[in-house]
Amino acid sequence: MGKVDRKDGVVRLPLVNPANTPVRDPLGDEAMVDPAVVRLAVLDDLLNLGRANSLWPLTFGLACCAIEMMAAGASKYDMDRFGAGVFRPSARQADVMILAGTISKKMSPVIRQLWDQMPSPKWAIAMGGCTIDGGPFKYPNQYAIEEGADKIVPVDIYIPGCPPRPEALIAGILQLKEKVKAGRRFEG
Amino acid sequence: MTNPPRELSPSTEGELYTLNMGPQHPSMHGVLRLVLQLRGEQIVNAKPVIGYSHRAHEKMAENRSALQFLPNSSRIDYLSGMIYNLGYCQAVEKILQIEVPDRAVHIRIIAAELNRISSHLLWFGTFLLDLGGITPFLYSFDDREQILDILDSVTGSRLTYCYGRFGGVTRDVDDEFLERSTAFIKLLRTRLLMYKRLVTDNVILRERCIGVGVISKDTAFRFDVTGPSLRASGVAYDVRKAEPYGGYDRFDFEVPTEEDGDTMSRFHVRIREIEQSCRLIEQAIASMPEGDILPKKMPKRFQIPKGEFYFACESARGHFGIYMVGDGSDIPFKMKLRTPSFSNLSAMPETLRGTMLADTIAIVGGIDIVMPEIDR
Amino acid sequence: MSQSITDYAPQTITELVGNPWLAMPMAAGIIMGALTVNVLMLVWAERKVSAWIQRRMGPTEVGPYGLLQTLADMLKLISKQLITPANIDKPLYHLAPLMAFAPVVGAVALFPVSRDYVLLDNDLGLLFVFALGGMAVIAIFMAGWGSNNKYALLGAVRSVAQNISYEIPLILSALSVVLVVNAMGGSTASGLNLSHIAWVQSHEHVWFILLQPLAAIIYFISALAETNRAPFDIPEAESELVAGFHTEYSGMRFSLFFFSEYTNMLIVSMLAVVLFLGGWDGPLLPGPAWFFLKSYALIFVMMWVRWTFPRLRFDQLMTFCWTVLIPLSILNLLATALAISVL
Amino acid sequence: MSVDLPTRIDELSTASEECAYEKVGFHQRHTIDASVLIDLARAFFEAGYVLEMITCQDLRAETQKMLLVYSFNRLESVDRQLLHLAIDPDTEQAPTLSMIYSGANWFEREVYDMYGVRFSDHPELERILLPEDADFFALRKDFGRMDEASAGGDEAEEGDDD
Repeated sequence: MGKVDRKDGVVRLPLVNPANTPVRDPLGDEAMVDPAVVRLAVLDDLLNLGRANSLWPLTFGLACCAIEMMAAGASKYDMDRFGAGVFRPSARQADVMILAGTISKKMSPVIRQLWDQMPSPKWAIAMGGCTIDGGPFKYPNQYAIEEGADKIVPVDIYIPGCPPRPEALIAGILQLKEKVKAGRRFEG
Repeated sequence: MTNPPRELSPSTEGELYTLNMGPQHPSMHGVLRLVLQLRGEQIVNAKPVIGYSHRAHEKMAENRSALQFLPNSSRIDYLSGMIYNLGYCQAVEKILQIEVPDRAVHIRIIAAELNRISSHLLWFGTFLLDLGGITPFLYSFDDREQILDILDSVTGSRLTYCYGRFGGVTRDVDDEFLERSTAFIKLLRTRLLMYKRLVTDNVILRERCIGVGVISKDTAFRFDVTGPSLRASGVAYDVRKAEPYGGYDRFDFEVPTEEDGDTMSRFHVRIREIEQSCRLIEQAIASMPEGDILPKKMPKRFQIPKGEFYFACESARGHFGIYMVGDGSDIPFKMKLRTPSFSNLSAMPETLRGTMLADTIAIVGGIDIVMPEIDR
Repeated sequence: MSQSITDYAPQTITELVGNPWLAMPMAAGIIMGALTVNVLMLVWAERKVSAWIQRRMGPTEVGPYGLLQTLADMLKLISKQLITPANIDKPLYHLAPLMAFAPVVGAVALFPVSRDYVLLDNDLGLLFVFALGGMAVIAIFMAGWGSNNKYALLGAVRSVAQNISYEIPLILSALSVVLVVNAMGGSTASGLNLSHIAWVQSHEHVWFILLQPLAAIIYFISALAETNRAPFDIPEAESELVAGFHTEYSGMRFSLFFFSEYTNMLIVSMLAVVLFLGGWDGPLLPGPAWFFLKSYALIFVMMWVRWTFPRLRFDQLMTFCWTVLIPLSILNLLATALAISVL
Repeated sequence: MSVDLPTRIDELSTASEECAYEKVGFHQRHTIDASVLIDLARAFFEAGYVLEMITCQDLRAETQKMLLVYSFNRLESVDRQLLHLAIDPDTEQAPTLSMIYSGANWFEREVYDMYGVRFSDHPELERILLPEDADFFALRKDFGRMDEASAGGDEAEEGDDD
């Protein structure tokens, strides 16, 4: 039977299923899971472990938060400790898009295009108030900015702050790591 | 020593093609987009496309009171946020004729100059990063972190400071702040020597910078290029000297200039400006008076009187002007932010013409632009 | 003396195993396994060395000292979506990563890691290594042309120009060593045989870096350029050309380029060790230990250079090659030939 | 330079006003007509003044006109001169200064972008900060006011208010 670990809200299937018995899907009521799927889950867990520890961000700064993103990659904070310090300039080689800064209406199609250029599985981190809901630039009838990154790309982690400190970004990356390890992600 | 501009024979063979750099490009400093027309690797035409981080600061200024706009000010140019924040305060003080206490004047100068150093250090790092030297970037960030820590201890933020208040500053500084600033400047002087050995004397850097991207006096004049980029062309124009504000006339500092107008000159000017900022901070610390940090008598509401006003200050990138029109209410009728990088970048098409693709990076990196400041 | 030189012949894997049909897959397995471990460790080392130079810590979280970091990266890259952009030249685009990957694997077989054993003993070994090294250019150009991306194309064009130019001083500096080998090792042995070059140095107790210091320097500089390492990393100059020729490659295809880049580093270092640093020669430690110690020391220097210097501009790079390196290497070759004929 | 700058300004401007620099930050303010702008700018250029900025005020509520503001300054010793030029954005065009001061190019584009004031003979009068397909002039007073949220110029914006 699938062990349900509700502590962190993550549902984990057992890594081994020696009897090849059908496993009850802990999420569904009566749905059964094919044993083959469970065996594949072992591989999936391994791959997820790899993905979680190798989140290469796209070199992509929008505004103020980009400087804190750079600071997080620099000596004092060093995102590379968690394997997330390999900033890739090409979207084709990046895993996580850190949306660092205000998204203007002029920029939003570009961001969407970059997101589409990234190979899946991919994740997005909304860094800073602007990418959460417009932040300090939000006011009625604001014409220039996109109020929230989630209007453009599916966002996995929101990091509040204006700008968030590098520690906050690292905390966000660690959160994302947990999320990836658990195998949860948006499709597409 | 003057360096003649590097001669490149204009190539006329082969087809033109267009290369689009940005808005997402590792060395476009955020979201600048350059549409380059190239022949081989030589640039025939360069067209900067800006506005990718237009955040409607000016519209917001017309829609909220002068006080409410205060947090916006440091977000215009986040690298010299303190200078912009204090500059905006000083503009309103000038309009409302508010007298700033001496202690606040000194604190402001320390904070602004620390911020200027941090901005120059960040430029130093990213410029080297653009040229492919990755390590100096991390060293300069290391030094910059110390400034951020010092400013953090008194302002509570690392980047987008909101430290100024109309009439003074938010919080008083303590002795520890002053001691840390003094210690940092001492350290920075030794670090500058190391940078000179490691970076400035490096033969590859010199090859990449000398004679590259010459902005002549005439070009600078026509585009109103200001700041270190102008001073590198041999014009000793610094708003802090030309129209002293915020007590800068009480202190002794020089305006460093270079003659050649190339990227190397801009490099030298900025490094020498760091030294001048150190001097300013030392003087301000040495002569720090006791007293209040906010004036005793303050207007109840900050109403912008009818009429138009102009205030200029020197940011890390050049002449930052605030043009404000009031109509008697506390919401400005109009606020124009004259930002230095806007003008500096507008000179780029002329400067880039005829250079190599790799020089583009060195030149655009060398004038030190901050995109949200250009786009506002 | 000359007697022993002609007698010298290391055992190859075919001779050891006896059956060539068995030996070949074995050799391939050994090479692939060793190279994979090598690349995993090199990437980790690169990140640690850069971190050390930059006063950071580098990877620490995955495995002890972050040793498994690259493994995680590899796992991730394997499972990444392979994006095939629209309007590409399909055959070229798909073949390029393999073309970059295969020659470097082949070239490794020729290196004599110890006095007595070598995977493949070939009298034209040096030429073979250079020939395979030259194929990397083709792969890069295929990638750049096939990607339908201007950055990739620019990177590829630069790379072709750079690699072809730097191959000349590279080979000329190696040639002066070959002259010395032939002069010292008698007429029967081939100076192009890598095992032989190493053996002559150990036998004569003189490393060729002492006889050919200029050639060694020229070789090292050209090797940096051949492997597209900073300050010559112009084909993939990140701040100019995004990611250069592999801008459009994702997942496993990208990692093949990565793989070949790091293996190339190993190859040029091993070649430098064979040509100038006496191969396996050294006191106390066994031969292979010395061989790899020297190779990785050279790789460390390459990393050190990369994380210290800014990048040259393209035209400066070419000027440096054609006006400094090539004349110098030709002069060096002539001087060597003259010295040998006089002595 | 045949005639010195103050005389030239007197000749060309409709009205001039001395201002207290300590209070307002500029020395003189001149009101001019569109026809003399280029001549005056050339006089400033020859006298060694830089063009600091061009901006605009939307005074259509009072005078039906946009008020272009030009700011000239001297680098050696500060002497800031403002020029005021009222223009009707619907019927008139201001002459461009980009032939004299190259920096005016972008300033004018920005004014066009934000206020819809057109400049005749401008080499590339197009949007600069806003997207090319924008159908509004952002800094006009009848567009996107915060306090009259629902009466904004752009109907599509209404859904976003909260």
